[in-house]
Amino acid sequence: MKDRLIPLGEAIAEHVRHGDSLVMGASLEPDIPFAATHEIIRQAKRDLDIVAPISDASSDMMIGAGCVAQITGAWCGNVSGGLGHNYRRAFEHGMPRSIKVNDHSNFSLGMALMAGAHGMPYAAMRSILGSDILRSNPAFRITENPFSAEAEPIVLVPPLIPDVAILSVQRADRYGNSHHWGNCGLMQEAALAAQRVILLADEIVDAAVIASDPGRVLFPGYLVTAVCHVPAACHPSPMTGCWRRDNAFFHDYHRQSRGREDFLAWLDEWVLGVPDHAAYRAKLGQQLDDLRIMGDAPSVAANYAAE
Amino acid sequence: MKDRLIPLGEAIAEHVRHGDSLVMGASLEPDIPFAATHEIIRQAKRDLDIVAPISDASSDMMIGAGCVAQITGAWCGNVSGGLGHNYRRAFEHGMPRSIKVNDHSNFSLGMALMAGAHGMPYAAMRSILGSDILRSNPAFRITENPFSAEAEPIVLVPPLIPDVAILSVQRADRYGNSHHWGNCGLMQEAALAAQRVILLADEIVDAAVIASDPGRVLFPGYLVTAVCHVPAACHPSPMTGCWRRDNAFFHDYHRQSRGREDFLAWLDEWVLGVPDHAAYRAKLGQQLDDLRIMGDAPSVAANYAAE
Amino acid sequence: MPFSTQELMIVAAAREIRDEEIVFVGMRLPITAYGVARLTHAPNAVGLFECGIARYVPAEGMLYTMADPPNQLGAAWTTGLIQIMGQLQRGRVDAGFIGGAEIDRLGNINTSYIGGFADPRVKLPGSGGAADIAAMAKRLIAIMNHERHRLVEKVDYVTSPGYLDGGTSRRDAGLSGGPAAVVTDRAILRPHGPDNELYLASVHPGHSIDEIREHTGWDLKLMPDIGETPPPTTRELAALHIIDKDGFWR
Amino acid sequence: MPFSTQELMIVAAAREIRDEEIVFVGMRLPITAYGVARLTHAPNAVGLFECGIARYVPAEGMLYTMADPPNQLGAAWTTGLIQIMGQLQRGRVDAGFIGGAEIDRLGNINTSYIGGFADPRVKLPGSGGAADIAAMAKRLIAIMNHERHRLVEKVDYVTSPGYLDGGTSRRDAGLSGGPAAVVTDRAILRPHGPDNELYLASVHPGHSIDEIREHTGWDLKLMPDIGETPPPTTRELAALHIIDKDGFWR
Repeated sequence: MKDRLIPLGEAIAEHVRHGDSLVMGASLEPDIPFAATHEIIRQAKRDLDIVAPISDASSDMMIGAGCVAQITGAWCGNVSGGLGHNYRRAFEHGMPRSIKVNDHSNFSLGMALMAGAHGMPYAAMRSILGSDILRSNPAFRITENPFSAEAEPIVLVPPLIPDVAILSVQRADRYGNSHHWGNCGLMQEAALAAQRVILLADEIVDAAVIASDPGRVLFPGYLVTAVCHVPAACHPSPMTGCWRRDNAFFHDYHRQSRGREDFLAWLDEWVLGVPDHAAYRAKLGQQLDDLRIMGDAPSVAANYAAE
Repeated sequence: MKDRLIPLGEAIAEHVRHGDSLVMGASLEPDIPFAATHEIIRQAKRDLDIVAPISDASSDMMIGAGCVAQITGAWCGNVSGGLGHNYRRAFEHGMPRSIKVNDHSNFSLGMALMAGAHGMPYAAMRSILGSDILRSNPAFRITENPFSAEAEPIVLVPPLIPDVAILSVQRADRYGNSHHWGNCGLMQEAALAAQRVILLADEIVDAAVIASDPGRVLFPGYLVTAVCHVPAACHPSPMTGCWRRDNAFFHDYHRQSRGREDFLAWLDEWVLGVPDHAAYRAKLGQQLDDLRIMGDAPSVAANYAAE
Repeated sequence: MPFSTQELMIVAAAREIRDEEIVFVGMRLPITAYGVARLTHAPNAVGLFECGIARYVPAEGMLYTMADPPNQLGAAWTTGLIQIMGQLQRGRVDAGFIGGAEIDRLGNINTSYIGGFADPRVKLPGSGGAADIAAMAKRLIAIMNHERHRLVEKVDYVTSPGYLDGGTSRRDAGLSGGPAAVVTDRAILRPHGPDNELYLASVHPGHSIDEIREHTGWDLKLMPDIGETPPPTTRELAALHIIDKDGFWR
Repeated sequence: MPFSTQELMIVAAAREIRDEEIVFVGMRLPITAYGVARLTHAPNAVGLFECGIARYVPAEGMLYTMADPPNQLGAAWTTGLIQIMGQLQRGRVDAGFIGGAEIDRLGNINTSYIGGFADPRVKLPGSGGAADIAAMAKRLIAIMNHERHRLVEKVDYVTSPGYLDGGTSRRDAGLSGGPAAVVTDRAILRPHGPDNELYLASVHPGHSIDEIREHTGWDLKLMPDIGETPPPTTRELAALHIIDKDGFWR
């Protein structure tokens, strides 16, 4: 196994390119790799296509910082606050630049990543029939089900193969093998579909810990391009067993991103003026410590013994 | 949650009907619910369509006992011995009755069950292009990829919705919630696709054991029709952490099923002359005890604490 | 026993869930309604969350999002989006709850673009899973504030299909199911007639038909069996107070 | 150092695996070849098993099937068939090994019907994952016993596509990749020329070209650079003896 552990700054510098399509998280509300969001903004990556079922404040920040050309997703806003102010400014007023939105539903985006993950030419589905998503996003095709005796409209969803999937997990070894638990949204599909995977691990553990439970592995280590050790990379989003959600932080962001000037001040304070995620954690201080999950609700063991 | 724990004989009597399409296991070589195979033979179920990527001795026994009208699968034989003698006798000589084979590859069968699981009108794939499977099984369609600029042939696989999936797991609670570990083949797809699920649990545990690790759940308990407590239901196939493979038993079966008369004697000895699986286990005696995995290689815990 | 408007809405929504049903519950009012239903008439209902969670018992502890740690702990299943939403398309989901910025006379819901998608005045967050739930659940229950600019004659953009253009148009589009109820802070509307137009079915206590029609953006017709929404029973309110420990909805 | 024919076949197969490759290894000879490759020139190869297993280090302990408990313990990933085989269709799998009852001049393999499917003389077990591996792996390595009735001019039924009818027919069918080597107990054959016909590429020590042609069911042509299969090196045999503790292949 190859040692893939490198600093986050290096991983973003080497493996995220201008114009890349990028999955940031993909488990919807939890495990959003905000640490990578910040680093992408600091490194001024440009023209990104953000692929996400739910695109929370992470996307809104990158849009406001001018990194994003397109959102390919089902929902973009701020789960705590509702609308995403940068998203609206970019879409409605082209500020700081105009963005294109490729409308999806959660399930159509899931089907697209699933098709990409398994090399399917496309996914056939029914779920967004009747929706104007089929009109505003020309990527879909409506056709008849060839297996149906009666006329039956169906939707064909082309596959998505993101350039990079950036995913946060509770623990990984330095070779890219990892455990994730709690809901996983489209993490598996994103990892299997993407050209490159950057893994942010809350904890780096011995390879034996991961190998003790190959059933807890969501995607294999050999598909991982880089592993980065970033505790609380998900802040302010939650991570099962590790971090509670910092709802106040989301609300503050929502309030301070309402105006462009205030957003830029927020960005200076929390991203551009902070050299790296260690400094971000230090800046949060007690606020972060208070979010750390201290309880213990362990899974009952599975026995993998062979003899 | 509803109590779904009933004896295996009752589960097969109530929930498996003549003519049903039936998934028996679906994780390929391990966790094959042979206990249910025996019960199906004892209850003389007829005209079954056995849906399986790999159809091991379990299918061969049911074919020899005259329960099977069709095999929808990718491989049918005896993993230890090679050819399945009853399968060949039925297919080549109509003995004890003729059977139809609906040819698949492992992946095309997987795609068919996946499409069934998620309500997709069909699955589009490339994996069996060039194979005569496309000629011998008229269920598939070859068409052009509408998303490709150049002519690109693809295969459309219609969904499979089995009437019943019979699945073996290491542990379950009486409400149908369960944990499975080790490779799972198409178990999840089969459970999500099927109309009814019969679960054979090696051990019945308290609901809190299953609830301690919702990430180890392969399919949800609310989709399970009946739970049966059958230790070593998988014998002679293996089950991770519980039972090693009884290779000698497979070989004996292979040898004794070579001739029709010998097979009928084998069937009398091991199935028809044995009232239930408890008696089968008692008959195996020390041979079964020797297969029990006694070692301990526990998974490192995942913490689900919320505070 | 006194109750708030939101408590009435929650109880009215809870009554839409039947026992043993599989339900997409979402956040806020619906997840609370699900808890009330389980504690009263639907003890065997199952709640699904599109992020990849199925639960029997509602979470203990405050949830800001459906994926917060308390919703993971003790779940029936933590898995992926495809496994959960696939059940919708597989036809297993009985009911789904969604909200929306706009709903129209035929139950179509917009959460995407105000002013049409070509040149919109306002860009809303989009579908999330709402389009899927509206298309694929056997019954859709929408929860809205009852304002004239929200209950409109025709939405600018159909994010989540209701009965589309009425008549057979939903069926022609390849869909069954459709909106079964719209629970607002003033009333409950239900589909009626060949077009499945939303009619006034039930008036919340303290509200009048005239007032409700005034706050509806189309000429709201009355169900033949129109009635008053029964106030929460003692049992329903007691259940709600067990779920809503902190009195958030009071 | 002495070696058996099967040991030579295993070593020859191991040499087909390159470092860092993702390989479908199957059972019997190939899984042993994978172990030898990892211990010699391919320490970063990954082995996939279609039942739902990925492994770095080969299993310790006797395996009768790929899903036996020793192959689960310490795996890199235990998962489903779709997740593993999907990587094939996604184009990530470099090489796959399969066996077969019959192979023809153009590398097509039959494991389904002897005598054609309409009225077969013998019903074989079928594809399993072989059709998928043959269609989707970048390189296919077939392992066969070299007998005249197994290496035939044209198979009755193409379970696993080789170069089909030669020329552009494999590409026309929508496939890339194809057989890269056929390792037998007498020789190694490789595709050559515009039809990708299987030519004699390497003769195992102790065998002759005439004998090999006699045991081949078509007019076997010779590669321009035909040579002798190098016997296992000391290092390769040592690795093999670490994997094959009990001397099963000796």
